[in-house]
Amino acid sequence: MVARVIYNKEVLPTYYLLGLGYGGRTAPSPGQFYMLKVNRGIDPFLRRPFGAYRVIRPDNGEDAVEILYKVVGKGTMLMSELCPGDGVDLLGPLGRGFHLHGGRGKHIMVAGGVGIVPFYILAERLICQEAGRAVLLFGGRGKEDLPGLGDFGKLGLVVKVATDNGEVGRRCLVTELLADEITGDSVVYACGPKGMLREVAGIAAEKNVPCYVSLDRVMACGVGACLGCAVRVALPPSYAEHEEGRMDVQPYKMVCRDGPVFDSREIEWDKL
Amino acid sequence: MVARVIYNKEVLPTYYLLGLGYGGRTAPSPGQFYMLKVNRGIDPFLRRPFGAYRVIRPDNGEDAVEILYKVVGKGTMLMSELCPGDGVDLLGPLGRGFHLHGGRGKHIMVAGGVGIVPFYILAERLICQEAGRAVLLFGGRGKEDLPGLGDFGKLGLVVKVATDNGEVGRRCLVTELLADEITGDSVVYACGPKGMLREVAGIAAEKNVPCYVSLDRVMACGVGACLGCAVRVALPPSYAEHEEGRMDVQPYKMVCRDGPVFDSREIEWDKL
Amino acid sequence: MGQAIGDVTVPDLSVDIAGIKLVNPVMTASGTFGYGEEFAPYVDLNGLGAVVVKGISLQPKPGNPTPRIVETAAGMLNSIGLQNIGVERFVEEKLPFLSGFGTRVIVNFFGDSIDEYRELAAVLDGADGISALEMNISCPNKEEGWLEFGTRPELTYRVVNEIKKRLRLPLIVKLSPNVTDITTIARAAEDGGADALSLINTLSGMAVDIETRRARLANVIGGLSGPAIKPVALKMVWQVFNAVKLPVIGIGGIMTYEDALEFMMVGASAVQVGTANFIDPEVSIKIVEGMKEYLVNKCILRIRDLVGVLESEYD
Amino acid sequence: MGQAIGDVTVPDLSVDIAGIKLVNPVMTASGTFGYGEEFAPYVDLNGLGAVVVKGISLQPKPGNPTPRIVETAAGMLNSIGLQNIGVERFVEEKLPFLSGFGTRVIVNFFGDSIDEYRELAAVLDGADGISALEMNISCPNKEEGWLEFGTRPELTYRVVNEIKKRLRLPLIVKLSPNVTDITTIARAAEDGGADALSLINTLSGMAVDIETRRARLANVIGGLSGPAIKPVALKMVWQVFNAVKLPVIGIGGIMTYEDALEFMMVGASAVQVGTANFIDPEVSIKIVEGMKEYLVNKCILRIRDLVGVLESEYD
Ligand SMILES: Cc1cc2nc3c(=O)[nH]c(=O)nc-3n(C[C@H](O)[C@H](O)[C@H](O)COP(=O)(O)OP(=O)(O)OC[C@H]3O[C@@H](n4cnc5c(N)ncnc54)[C@H](O)[C@@H]3O)c2cc1C
Ligand SMILES: Cc1cc2nc3c(=O)[nH]c(=O)nc-3n(C[C@H](O)[C@H](O)[C@H](O)COP(=O)(O)OP(=O)(O)OC[C@H]3O[C@@H](n4cnc5c(N)ncnc54)[C@H](O)[C@@H]3O)c2cc1C
Ligand SMILES: Cc1cc2nc3c(=O)[nH]c(=O)nc-3n(C[C@H](O)[C@H](O)[C@H](O)COP(=O)(O)O)c2cc1C
Ligand SMILES: Cc1cc2nc3c(=O)[nH]c(=O)nc-3n(C[C@H](O)[C@H](O)[C@H](O)COP(=O)(O)O)c2cc1C
Ligand code: FES
Ligand code: FES
Repeated sequence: MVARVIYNKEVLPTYYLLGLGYGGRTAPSPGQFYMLKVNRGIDPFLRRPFGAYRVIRPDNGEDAVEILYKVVGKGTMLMSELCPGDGVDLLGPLGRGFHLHGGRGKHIMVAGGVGIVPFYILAERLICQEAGRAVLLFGGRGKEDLPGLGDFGKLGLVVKVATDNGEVGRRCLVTELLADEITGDSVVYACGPKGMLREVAGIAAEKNVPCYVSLDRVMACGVGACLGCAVRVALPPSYAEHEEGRMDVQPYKMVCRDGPVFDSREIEWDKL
Repeated sequence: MVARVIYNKEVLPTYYLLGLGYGGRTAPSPGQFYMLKVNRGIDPFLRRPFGAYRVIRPDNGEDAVEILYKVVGKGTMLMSELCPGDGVDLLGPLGRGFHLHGGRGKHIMVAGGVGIVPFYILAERLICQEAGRAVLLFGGRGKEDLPGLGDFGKLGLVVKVATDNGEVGRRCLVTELLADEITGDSVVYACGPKGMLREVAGIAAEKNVPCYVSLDRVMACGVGACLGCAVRVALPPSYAEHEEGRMDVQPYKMVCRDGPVFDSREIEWDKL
Repeated sequence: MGQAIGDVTVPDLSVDIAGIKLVNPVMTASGTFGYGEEFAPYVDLNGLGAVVVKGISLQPKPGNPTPRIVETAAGMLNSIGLQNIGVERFVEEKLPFLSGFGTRVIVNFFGDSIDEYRELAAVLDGADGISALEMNISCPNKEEGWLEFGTRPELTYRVVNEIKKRLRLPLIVKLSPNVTDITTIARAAEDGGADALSLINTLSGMAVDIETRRARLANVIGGLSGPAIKPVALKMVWQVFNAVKLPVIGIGGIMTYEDALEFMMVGASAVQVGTANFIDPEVSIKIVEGMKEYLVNKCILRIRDLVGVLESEYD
Repeated sequence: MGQAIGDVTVPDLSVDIAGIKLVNPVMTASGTFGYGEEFAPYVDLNGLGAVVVKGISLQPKPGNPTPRIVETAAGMLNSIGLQNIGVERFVEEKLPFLSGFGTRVIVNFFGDSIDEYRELAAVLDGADGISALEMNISCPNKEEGWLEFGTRPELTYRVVNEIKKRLRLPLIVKLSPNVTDITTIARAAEDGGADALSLINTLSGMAVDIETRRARLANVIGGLSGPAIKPVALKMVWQVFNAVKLPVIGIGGIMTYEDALEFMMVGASAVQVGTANFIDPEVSIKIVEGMKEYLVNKCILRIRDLVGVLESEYD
């Protein structure tokens, strides 16, 4: 499934926005991702996973599914060199995204850096479903680490920013914003670095509110076949005696197929 | 030694002319070549050998060494996508080119397709040294298989063309042109497909005139270190008894270092 | 298929392996195609010669700690640790889906003792919808100090012989490349009664993260697959083809129909496509198409006429 | 070098191998750097830890028929056939040039019988300007039905022992990766008296041209080198490091300083850069520079402190 590049622009240093011809594809649900093969040939060898950032339907021009990405290595470096008209092989949308808790209380999205990606579509859905209050907490090192920030302003949700250097928003960690923001009727959605997710999960657990995290693992197939992207899950205590004897309950789930979004209580955070 | 691409243009279908920033490099002698690394990364893995076609010194603008190439596989396909400003890693000029027989008789250059490459610089030298009459015999499948033909007209030497389909010049093999052209005071220089070279060598041997051929082998190092580009040479009869006992005379020469140009009598044509 | 004999525009891609007929010689390799269902949305399973499922054991296996995969130059390392749902759930939950297609189902299986292999083979032998078994012998044998069954001819002979003598289904034995001389293992499997051999399994390898100073795989050592290993695989298939009478299935780094034909020319009667499925789910179908075109262009009537045609003398 | 002790801006890159000191741990691998002179116009040989020359035999060898090399995915196959000018001309014509540099000269050598190894080693032992010998045991032994010396522990032990007991120069034994268990060979070489081990030599492989239906190498089988084999090499270096007390030299697919450090972390005291020289003649110097920078950035004083630091437990 080859998609054409419509645009590929640097939105911040090392952050790019790639528009791919949408052409009547299945719409991605919030948190779903694509496996992209950005290069011909075998260097790099594997596909790379990228979340669906937005689907744009301009009045004129071609519909685009947008990939918002950060250049971190060989594959993303090659991606940054894609030009309009180039082909990109796209598999997806894949995986299970965020479960929408309709109506209930306060919806808090916690994003770290490029972890912002799944929240545009999620925010759209939350707003469209009038699902209570929606808040985005967005953390980064500085103002150049907050890709897409401008896009969220237009959506009309509450956006609070934390930066390490205080350039934008509060000078603190995004988890500190969460600690202030969280209420007993909150639902938390998080995407970002492992350390941040663990912290977020801890805060949510303390308040005993639902928390969904999107995990990042190296992937090969993206469809649950290779069993490479495993994460260790905490078996619910009820299973422990009854089922483990049968060795039948799998202690691993696949990020690509069972996730990338998981209930934070499911994850064995120490083994991540 | 990274050279900048100044231009890279399709001169005929599948034939390209690549101008690389010359920057005070050693001038290539006729028949010498460069090892080019056209891609970053490891696909394709090895450098590729390409002859020096011309060195252009425009009145204004940057000096360029020109590579004239045909797209035949992965490496040359990637080359064809190079844009002005891109870097190309260049090793060379390498190897031993054509030995110039000053003054003597008729100099016949026989080129097949992209085998034209070494003859531009050779023709320049021959003309500049007023080394007798210089003739270029150029063969190809049709008019789209005669890259650089126009360039030679300007040099003011005799050019005769043979094509398989008769579109340009005579409808015959270039070796038939040679059979007509060759005289007892000729020196023959040839570059092209293996079959053509063998034929040319035979015609020259019949007339008992010197003949130099430029050979094409897959190369890895280009500098005589890997011993990969070996060709079997015919040991001169005088060596046979005296030296072979010592196993000291090497039956292989390296195209990259001892060639790519060889005296045609040196080559074991059956083993090529 | 039922093509007119001699019609070069409809070449015959079918091959026989271990007494079963495949519509074409292209199968998906074990562990790279799940239980078929994972790829079913992206590939027409009916277009495949066979699907070889992820290795099955008697009991479910949780698999290795993570990380389990890492990319390498022209390949990848995996240490999945043979995670699988166990034979019981496989037969109940996965087999019915796969049997619904026109493609052959080959079940890859393994154990850590001869008893386990035997018990497992018996269960699979009784199940419906399986065309053949593929026995993975790149597994440590707990009865022999955890030596791998596939690295000693005696062990290979014994395990193959014990399983084969009770088996109804054809038995393919899958060889490990991590040996000094693969022909001795191949002959041991042949003597033990194998109906066909498949090779190669992954090469042992590792990778290090110099920032953390740790192996990139939690299990430290993993199996290398992909184009990087193709030259090694080809050489071993050629050696084994010349050493045994059994049909050979070629595996290792196949990405294109050209790769597949290289394997067939050195002696493989069929091939398996592994890691390439991750790069392009439709790769196996494209390989079948490419083969067909190649045969048409060369006016070759039957793909099996290409098996082992390598001219081994150089002029 | 003579750096101030404890000055982190001038890290100590020197290493000891087999009793000789190298200014840095980066050597060029045998067969990929000729006799040094071929690359001298492009590289400052003084910047290298050592140059390991193309394998030398007692008599000159013509080498294999052509074609001899073919590109593969992330690597290449070669069947040069150990072409070389013989020890006599080597000592007369090549050694004086190389000895003119500040770098160590290590001479790779091979034979097809213990006698030939012995005679050759004696000649080299008497020559000036050689720092150590590297013994290639991936060679068929005509006295033992052409089995390779490096594939049987008994043969390895015997040939190493016979050579070592008469040798003045340090002896590095270079191991073949085409074996079931490289640690048994490594231990045999250690028992035989080797001063160091280097690994890996090339993996056996082949490639086919489907148009001509011939092997792409005239010799059919060749040796695979380059990044493709790095995972296999790393794993074997790690295994051998854990099995013997000798210093180990890591070889296989090294293209960058990161690759080199991976080898050092799994236990290599030094490394050799092979095929990468063909891609970039200056690669070894760049690797030395990269190592230096890495040490400075991490405030590590001595490169040898990184040898074998792999944390083998995963949290
Ligand atoms: C479900 C999912 C969704 C993602 N969505 C996005 C997104 O929308 N935007 C974005 O910029 N990034 C996203 N990522 C991360 C992205 O996949 C990696 O940054 C990318 O694969 C790196 O490729 P590279 O070749 O540039 O880096 P490499 O050269 O391969 O490695 C550079 C660094 O990236 C890490 N990395 C490499 N491959 C992967 C991989 N497959 N998965 C995770 N980390 C990897 C390496 O460990 C290394 O630290 C997502 C990852 C997952 C699992
Ligand atoms: C001394 C010398 C000078 C040359 N000069 C020129 C030139 O000026 N212009 C030009 O167009 N070509 C020239 N060639 C040939 C050129 O090197 C090959 O066409 C090129 O390497 C093919 O690379 P590829 O990746 O596109 O093809 P590949 O995909 O590697 O292979 C395609 C075809 O090219 C052949 N081939 C691959 N590598 C080489 C190689 N290293 N040498 C020879 N053949 C190869 C293969 O056998 C195959 O048939 C020269 C070759 C030599 C040895
Ligand atoms: C992720 C992964 C899992 C694998 N699991 C199995 C397995 O369960 N049983 C088995 O016999 N081989 C297994 N293999 C090996 C493949 O079937 C195949 O032999 C090997 O990958 C070489 O082929 P390739 O290079 O085409 O991938 C696995 C390979 C990979 C990459
Ligand atoms: C063209 C070529 C020639 C080689 N010749 C020799 C040799 O004469 N003796 C030897 O011990 N190893 C030889 N080798 C093996 C290399 O020294 C090295 O062990 C191997 O290539 C793996 O390293 P690399 O991947 O960095 O190339 C040769 C390798 C190549 C590519
Ligand atoms: S990436 Fe293959 S199972 Fe998830
Ligand atoms: S290409 Fe290495 S010797 Fe000629």
